[in-house]
Amino acid sequence: MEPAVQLRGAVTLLGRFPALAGIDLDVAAGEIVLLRGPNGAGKTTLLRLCAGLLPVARGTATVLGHNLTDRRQARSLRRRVGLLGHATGLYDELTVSDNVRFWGRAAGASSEDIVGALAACGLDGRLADLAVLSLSAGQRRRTSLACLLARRPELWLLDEPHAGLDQDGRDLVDGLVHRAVQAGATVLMASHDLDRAEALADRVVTVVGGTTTAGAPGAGPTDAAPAAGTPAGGVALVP
Amino acid sequence: MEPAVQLRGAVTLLGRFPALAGIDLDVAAGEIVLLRGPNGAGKTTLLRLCAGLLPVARGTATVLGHNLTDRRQARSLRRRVGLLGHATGLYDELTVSDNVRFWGRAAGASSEDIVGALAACGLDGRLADLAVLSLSAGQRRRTSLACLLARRPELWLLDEPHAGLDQDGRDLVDGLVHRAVQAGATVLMASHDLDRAEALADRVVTVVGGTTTAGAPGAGPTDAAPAAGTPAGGVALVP
Amino acid sequence: MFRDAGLVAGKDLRIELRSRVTLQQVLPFAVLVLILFGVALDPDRGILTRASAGLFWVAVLFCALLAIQRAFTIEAADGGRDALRLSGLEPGGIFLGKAMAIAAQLTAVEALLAVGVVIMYGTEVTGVPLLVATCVAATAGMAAAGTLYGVLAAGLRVRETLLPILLLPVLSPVLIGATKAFEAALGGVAADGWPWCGLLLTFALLYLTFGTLAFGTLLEES
Amino acid sequence: MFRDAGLVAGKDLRIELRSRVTLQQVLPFAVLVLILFGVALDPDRGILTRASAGLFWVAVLFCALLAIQRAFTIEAADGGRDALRLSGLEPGGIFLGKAMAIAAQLTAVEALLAVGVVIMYGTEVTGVPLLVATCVAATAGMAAAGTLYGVLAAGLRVRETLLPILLLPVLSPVLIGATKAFEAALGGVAADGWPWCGLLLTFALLYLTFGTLAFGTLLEES
Amino acid sequence: MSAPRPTTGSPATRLLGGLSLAGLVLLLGYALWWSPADVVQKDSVRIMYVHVPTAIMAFTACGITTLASAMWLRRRSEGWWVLGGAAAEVGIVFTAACLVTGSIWGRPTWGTYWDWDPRITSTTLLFIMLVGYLALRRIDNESGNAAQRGMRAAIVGLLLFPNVMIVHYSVDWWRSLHQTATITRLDPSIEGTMLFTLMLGIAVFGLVFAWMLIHRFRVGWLEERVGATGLDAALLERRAEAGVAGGAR
Ligand code: HEM
Ligand SMILES: Nc1ncnc2c1ncn2[C@@H]1O[C@H](COP(=O)(O)OP(=O)(O)OP(=O)(O)O)[C@@H](O)[C@H]1O
Ligand SMILES: Nc1ncnc2c1ncn2[C@@H]1O[C@H](COP(=O)(O)OP(=O)(O)OP(=O)(O)O)[C@@H](O)[C@H]1O
Ligand SMILES: [Mg+2]
Ligand SMILES: [Mg+2]
Repeated sequence: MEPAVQLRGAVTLLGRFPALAGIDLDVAAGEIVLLRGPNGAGKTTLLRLCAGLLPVARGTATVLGHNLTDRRQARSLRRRVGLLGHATGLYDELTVSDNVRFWGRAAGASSEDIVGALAACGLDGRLADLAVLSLSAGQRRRTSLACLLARRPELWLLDEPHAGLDQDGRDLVDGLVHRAVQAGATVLMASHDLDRAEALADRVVTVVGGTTTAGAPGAGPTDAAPAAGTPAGGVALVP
Repeated sequence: MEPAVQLRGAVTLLGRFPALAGIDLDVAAGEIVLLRGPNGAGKTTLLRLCAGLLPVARGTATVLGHNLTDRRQARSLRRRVGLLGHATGLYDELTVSDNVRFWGRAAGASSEDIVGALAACGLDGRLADLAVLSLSAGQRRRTSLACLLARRPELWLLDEPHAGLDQDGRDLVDGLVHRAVQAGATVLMASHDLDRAEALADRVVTVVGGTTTAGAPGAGPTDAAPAAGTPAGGVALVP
Repeated sequence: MFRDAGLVAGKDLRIELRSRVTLQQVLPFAVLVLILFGVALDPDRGILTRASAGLFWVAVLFCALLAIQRAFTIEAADGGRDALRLSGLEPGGIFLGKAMAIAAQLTAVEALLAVGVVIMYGTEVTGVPLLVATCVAATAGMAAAGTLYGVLAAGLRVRETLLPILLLPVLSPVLIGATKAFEAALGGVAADGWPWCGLLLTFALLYLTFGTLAFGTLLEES
Repeated sequence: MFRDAGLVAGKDLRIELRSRVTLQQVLPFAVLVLILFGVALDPDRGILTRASAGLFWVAVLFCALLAIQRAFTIEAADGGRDALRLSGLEPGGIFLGKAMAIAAQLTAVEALLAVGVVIMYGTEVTGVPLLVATCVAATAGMAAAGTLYGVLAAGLRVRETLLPILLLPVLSPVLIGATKAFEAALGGVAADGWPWCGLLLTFALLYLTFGTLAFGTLLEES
Repeated sequence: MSAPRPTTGSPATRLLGGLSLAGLVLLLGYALWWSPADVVQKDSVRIMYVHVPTAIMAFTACGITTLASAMWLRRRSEGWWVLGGAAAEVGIVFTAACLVTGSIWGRPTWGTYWDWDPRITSTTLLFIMLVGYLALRRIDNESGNAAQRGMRAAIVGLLLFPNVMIVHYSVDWWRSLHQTATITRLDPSIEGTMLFTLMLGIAVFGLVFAWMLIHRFRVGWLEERVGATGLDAALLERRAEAGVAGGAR
């Protein structure tokens, strides 16, 4: 079975800055992989790259069988992935349900999916008809989670999925992730909330200075690499 | 010694919605108090109220001796508090150091304070001259933390201070908070990252549905109240 | 593609319904511009009546600028661009959808301005068919070109200021054509006006096709 | 207070330095507006020359709109408003600072537009002292009123569209006064112009004082 | 800058530069002395020998920009990107020159610096389009990078020439409906020395244009190279962060 994500010495530039300076990463289909690393390491950039939103300046990147060095393939990949990022991409004026409906429909979701997604994220009831701009931070987060859920992506890219959520919000995320994986999806997430994230993940990859290998570049997959200078090592947890 | 924060049945409306529906809260000077509670409970609103940014619809609110029901006093309070919120209030076009300098100067900080704040938040070196718009989430967070630090506020209002920060970023926050308290400041923070936050705090207050008492409003201070509907109880930890 | 267009247009119009921006702000602005011209071009000189066609279209142009800016402020809201690119909507559909929404609002603006011009500048209306045809063609052209350049400027934090200088030169032919056609119609010699109307139509078709094709490439860039 | 004003003005001008918005976008827009008028008001009728005073000020007005919008887009960036309210800067200082920055940019715009009008509309310049005095007074007035209303619109996500209809009516006296003064100066009877210039001055002083005092209250309305 | 010598010159360009210099001198001679004054316009006609060529070069430039943008959209190769920018920058200079010489010429000829002549109007609009294009390009240069950058600028560049044409003809048509008497055009069939001088002017300014374009192109190219060679260094530096990992540095 082909790997969901396969990066080899992938380099991505933001401006002139190589935010990703040679990433080697393999994620098998159905796997849950956690990206960890210091601020500015390149986790968000890596996730956006895997979503086909950023060009590959050097090296190779294959996601769900799409070769990202080819713009056309990158574009066709996008509708198959779901990205939960720092920015939500919600329309402030519209209500929670309107937002979820719009983004869901855009990806061809059925009404049931949409209603289901709203319910699953605890957004039915009062909140459903509230304009997004009046939501609390966590409620916004739940809304974009619902949008992602409604799209039923094959590859989940979660940027700090637990951030801003309360306790059962976090349990909710874990539950959704597990269910998605059972349904055949693959999950790649970045988080600083290590206890929870590591518990959730099958495997931990450490990103530092835009590389998956602490220090020397391009030294093959580094899933069990020593997590240079980060408290708990990036050991591979196999549940 | 007067309490830093004293709320009695405080009610605040966002639009028509009573985001705060009767808050009773006492924070002694030099104390570190943690607000916890589900999403949408009203934590952020409460912090903004304590910053003098929101009007008190009912009840009384006294912060650092300023009676917030009086607009003029509320306004004069503001320069004495520092708020680290969901939104950063940074100028994207300006560099990190320009931002910290501007907000620091605005509050009458000396150049040493500003340089010190930058260094303390690990923003010297490359990052200092980077435009804010090109920062990573955590780096932004660090920048607004530096702005707050440069202002040397007497009351620190921290909304999810650990969110988005890496491990030593979080240690950094804890260190800054402790030092601030030693310097005589008071800290009121809201967080979902309970393990860390509870370890940092002297006392935990649970906010649910806009009240500090789960259920009936205005039932006196509830510092040791049962944390209705939240996983781990809001027990009072006294270090 | 047209399904996507409908989806996007519907979304934009729903947002308009909730925020009432066009209704409560763009339309009053239109009237204001007319008044400003009235104030600036001392009425006694009868300039207003004679130049009403031109003034009408300048006013429309400025309102269009406002409407287009608004249409892309919506999208520029945080991460909206990435969201659109991931959405799975066909770029062509997005383009048509937003263009339709903008056109709808412009039509309202033009209707109001027309009434305003007649009332305030005392213009007699003649050659209605030409007038209507011109409005339709011009609106389509402005909406198409506006959407194209709007998305160019969207996401930049200098949107408000960059859009005008990108868009206005491009729209100047529309201004010329529409003004000429209107003058012909109001001057009673509609025959002179139709060729201008044709120019407008070709302009509109040109930008509609180009936009539908090129929009994907545009969205792709981040 | 003036220290704060300097701080804020300096910050705004530094941002302008980095983004070059006025230089690369507002100024070309000014020229563009002149051309649009030229295109819309058929030049041969000599309307342009006769109405150049009015057109000049309408153009300035639109550019001012752009500049003010830009000045508050900067502040509206996320949470900027709360930050300002907590900053400890004196509201009066913030007001003066931003007004100063805006005035500086408007002056550049007016200089360019003046040259443009002279060249394109073939206006002969007479009564320079009155012209200059008018520009100074009008600029101060626009900057003051603009800052005042700009902060009202800032932070609202409908800024682009709301600001114009808040601001333009307020500025219409400036438009009238300045136009009249210019016509007088260009018409060669400067004497008729000075009273208008006086009106502008009072307008400016009025808004400057009011703004300095009321800005605090305005920052409140979030 | 990683250029061997701090110059973008080369034998070829120096030859070109020399030629255009010599040509300018020759043109000066013809324009100011050897060519006769015009019956209608007297000596003021001599500006034409600068004015008309600059105008033509301005249009050539924006044609090149459009071509380069199109090619860049297809090939995504740096060269085209740089060329587009270089042509636009040189073009804006020539457009300005055309505007200035034109209006200077207008003074004696039309008695005004400006006339709503179609070519004038459209040239000015062209000028602003170029400003917009360059502004956008600057933004893209900041926010973008070799691969993703310039989509906006490229599209605007692609539309540049078509737009100029549309504008030009609509303006032309607009004015020609009732041609103004103020403009007393030389009858196009100017002959003899004048025609030769005009042609010479066009040729010479063609050389100058090419010379400027090449140099601007090379500067742009070197900047690109700096970016590219800088990349390896930047990569190492970035990876080095891993060593001192931890802080946001
Ligand atoms: C599109 C760019 C332009 C082109 C291709 C162009 C071309 C020409 C040519 C070929 C002539 C001499 C032959 C003739 O009179 O027909 C001419 C004359 C003239 N042009 Fe231009 N021109 C351009 C722009 C301008 C501009 C921007 C101005 C003034 C601001 C201007 C002012 C004049 C004047 C004053 C004359 C001489 C008077 C006359 O011959 O009628 N031109 N132009
Ligand atoms: N234009 C630029 N110039 C220089 N550096 C840049 C530029 N744009 C981005 N960067 C750097 O690229 C990195 C982006 O990293 P990214 O946002 O992926 O970090 P991250 O791992 O998500 O960090 P966090 O944990 O804080 O979210 C940051 O270090 C940022 O400083
Ligand atoms: N205009 C409005 N109408 C209705 N409800 C509103 C309105 N504005 C805000 N609210 C509600 O007020 C509450 C605001 O709470 P607040 O942002 O303080 O939550 P919080 O405790 O910070 O939550 P989080 O942990 O997610 O940050 C939310 O429940 C929100 O839904
Ligand atoms: Mg990140
Ligand atoms: Mg909150």
